[in-house]
Amino acid sequence: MKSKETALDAALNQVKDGMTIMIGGFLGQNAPLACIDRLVERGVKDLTLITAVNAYVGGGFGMGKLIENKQIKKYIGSHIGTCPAAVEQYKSGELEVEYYPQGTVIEKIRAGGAGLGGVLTPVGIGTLMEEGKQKVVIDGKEYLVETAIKADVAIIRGYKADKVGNILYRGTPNSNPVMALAADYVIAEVDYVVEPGEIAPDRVGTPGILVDAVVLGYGEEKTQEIFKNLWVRDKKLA
Amino acid sequence: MKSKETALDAALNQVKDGMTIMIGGFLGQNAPLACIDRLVERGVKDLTLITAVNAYVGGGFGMGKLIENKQIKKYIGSHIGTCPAAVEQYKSGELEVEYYPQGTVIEKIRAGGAGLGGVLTPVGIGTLMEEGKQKVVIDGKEYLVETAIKADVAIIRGYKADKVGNILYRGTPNSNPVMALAADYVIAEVDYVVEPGEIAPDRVGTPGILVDAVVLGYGEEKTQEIFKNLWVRDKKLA
Amino acid sequence: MNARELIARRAAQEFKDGFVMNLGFGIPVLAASYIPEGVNVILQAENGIFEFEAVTKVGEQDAYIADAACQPTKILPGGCTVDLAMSFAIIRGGHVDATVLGALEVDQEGNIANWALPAGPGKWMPGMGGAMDLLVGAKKVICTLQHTNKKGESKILKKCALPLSAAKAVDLIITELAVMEVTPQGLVLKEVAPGVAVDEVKAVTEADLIVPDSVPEMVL
Amino acid sequence: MNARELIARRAAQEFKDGFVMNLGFGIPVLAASYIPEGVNVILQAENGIFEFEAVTKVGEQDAYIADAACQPTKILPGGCTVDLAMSFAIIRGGHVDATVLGALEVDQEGNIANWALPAGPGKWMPGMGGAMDLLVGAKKVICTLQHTNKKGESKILKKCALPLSAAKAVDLIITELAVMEVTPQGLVLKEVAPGVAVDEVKAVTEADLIVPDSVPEMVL
Repeated sequence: MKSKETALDAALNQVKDGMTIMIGGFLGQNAPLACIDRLVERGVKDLTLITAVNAYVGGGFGMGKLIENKQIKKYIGSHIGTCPAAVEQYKSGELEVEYYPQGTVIEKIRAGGAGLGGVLTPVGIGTLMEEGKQKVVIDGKEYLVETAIKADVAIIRGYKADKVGNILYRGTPNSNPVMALAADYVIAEVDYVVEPGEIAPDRVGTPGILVDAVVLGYGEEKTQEIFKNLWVRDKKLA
Repeated sequence: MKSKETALDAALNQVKDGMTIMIGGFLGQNAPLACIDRLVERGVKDLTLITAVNAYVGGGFGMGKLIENKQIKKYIGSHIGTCPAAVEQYKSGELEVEYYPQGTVIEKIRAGGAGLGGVLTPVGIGTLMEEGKQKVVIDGKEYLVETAIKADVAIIRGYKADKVGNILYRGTPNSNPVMALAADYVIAEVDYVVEPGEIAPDRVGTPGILVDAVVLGYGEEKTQEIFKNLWVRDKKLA
Repeated sequence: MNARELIARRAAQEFKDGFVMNLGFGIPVLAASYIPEGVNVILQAENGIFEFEAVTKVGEQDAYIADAACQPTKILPGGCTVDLAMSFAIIRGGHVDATVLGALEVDQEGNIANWALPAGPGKWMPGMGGAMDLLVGAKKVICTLQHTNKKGESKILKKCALPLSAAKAVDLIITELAVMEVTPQGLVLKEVAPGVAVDEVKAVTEADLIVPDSVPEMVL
Repeated sequence: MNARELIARRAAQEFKDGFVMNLGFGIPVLAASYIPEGVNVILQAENGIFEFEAVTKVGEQDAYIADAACQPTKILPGGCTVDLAMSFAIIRGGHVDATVLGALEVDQEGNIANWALPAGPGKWMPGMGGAMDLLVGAKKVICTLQHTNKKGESKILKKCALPLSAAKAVDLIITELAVMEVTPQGLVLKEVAPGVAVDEVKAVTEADLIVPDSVPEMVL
């Protein structure tokens, strides 16, 4: 058995200028913060970013830094409003934005990972979402054809991984398990790496066969501290 | 909080002649055996059965009994060969059979439960599966439109449920979690019913909001005995 | 009582016991503070939680659990987490009984515009997030908004001008002046706010309002 | 060595270290007994298990864990369970490195028929199970079958006569007589079984066989 545990930089070597990447997390929560921070330092650029929503409100945190640092050429997701830099760059023409309803984003990713050409959704019928898309009628009802998307690299956030890449999630897994299906190279940032067998088979949220590299992130203690400080700063906690 | 714990017969009153039902399980394993056995006794008929595969090899067990008892008018799934009664009734014209590849069956069910009109799959292109179906071309590649299906009642098998219907699975959950999305009335047969909060939030495989009735099945001890005897009889165990 | 509180209090009356509900940010979340006694609803956070409440005291938070606004959150007994695909399968699949959300504009056919503000030629922001899925998927759509914009112009229109979030999706509109229901016949004035006359509502409503013989006052 | 064992032994050589593999019933499962030393593959059971092995001793079984043939099964360290949608997402999505499965017929274009036997007019049995998904989704498709049917007729055809399971899906065909590869140029004879002459293979092969100058014997 070859261990998939990989040094952060060795894994991030897979992310090259111009690539399409997926990043898990929801407004930065359960997002791969250590990988993102290091990507900012590494300065890889012209990336297309696929994500469910966007950065934590106000910027300066998580994937907001990638956008502030102008490493993202194109954003594919459901919302940019939480990230002031994204809004500014979109207005100025520096950032291309491709919107999909959040439920559609995750289905497009799932379709990409599951070998489907796409899904038929009623969401978006009668709206701008129809533009340039095929429609299919089933029993007299119209559906949009929403095609599959994939990425070169997906960076996801788990809690524990074993050395063969099985991932256990903690809290809300959000988009992470689906993104693990849909990229050529999947990096899982976790707090703990354990031996195979230490995660019970029915506690595995992402099978190890989908994961290419397991990297240690900031760890549990620092993660708790990061969010406590963030939430206290923003008066969500007192 | 109203408890969803329901007497077996009270729950099965929802299954009426002529209805479409889904039954979880894979060759009878992790299938709702107590509900099935009682449906046989109750004699409800002209059912359309949606299931991933079919009965345990050789018949006389699980959903095989429903077919042997001629309660099923139409079978929708991927395989009938394990159930001699199904093969006979299909040949004689008593049983209508609608085949889909197993991965397509589960996607059709998921689409039904997830509010999608269907999915686009490459599986079946160039085969009999094309008959009567729409096709969509994406980037020059053909896909079959496989439309959503739903049931009047889904009968699934979990291990534990809490009183608000959250389900914890043991072993292979197979089609059960997907079927829980895709029926007007969802019956979950389990071995244990516990109080809300006793199943950790991240151990829930099917959210309680999807489940209408929780019924006690044969229980863990008898389930172990049933399968031990079955497997010994068939020389899978010695 | 200010307009927000009034709308929230009235919206809270649409919370029915046992409902699975998804609440937009702002007034809809505020409405949860006014749920009538004896009514228990199951809240969904679209990032993948059922049955939760915000935690606001340092020490009670867990970095791994937050709601769809990234507010630290506690999962209540009987609650659970799911991934994003399941969360939206549940939304789009009709398993959410009601959603309450805001709007920029809403019209008499139940069309709603709530995500797209002009950001340049062919550019819109901030993005729809999960709203379009909720509008299509939830069994009942309740739209809460101020009756007029800052210029005093009606947000209850004959036809939405901004890009739609969904067509013919809204069931009930609640403002600080009125409750209106979208019906096959048109937009029906169901209730007026305490002390507000029907004519006052009509004066600031661009939509054609069907006014029954008797329009009761909201009971707040 | 009988035909089944020979085919299984040769098929086992296609198991590569680290491969995720899905094995059909019969010869493909038998092949797993002959995996070369030092080669570890991750087996998938399509009902939703990765890394497992059969248990055959009373007392070792668990009623809640069985493979896709309902054989009591033990999950090995590093293994896991998934639901059926995920299991087939993984299959169809190209995450399985190779599948080995049987066939009723296979042809020189890589078409394969492995599920539909006539059961009456327009009726077929026993059903495709997960085979069609595997044929389309697995990165490499290895077809193991006896070279001829009971009547001595070739099962390696110019064109399949039975309903197809998938078009142009098969990469490698292994019989008790030969190993053949489906290439853009046609069906290439890669190896013959020990003691079998090329002409013997050609004599019982309906398909057009491309025969290289030198055809090595299988090393078993």
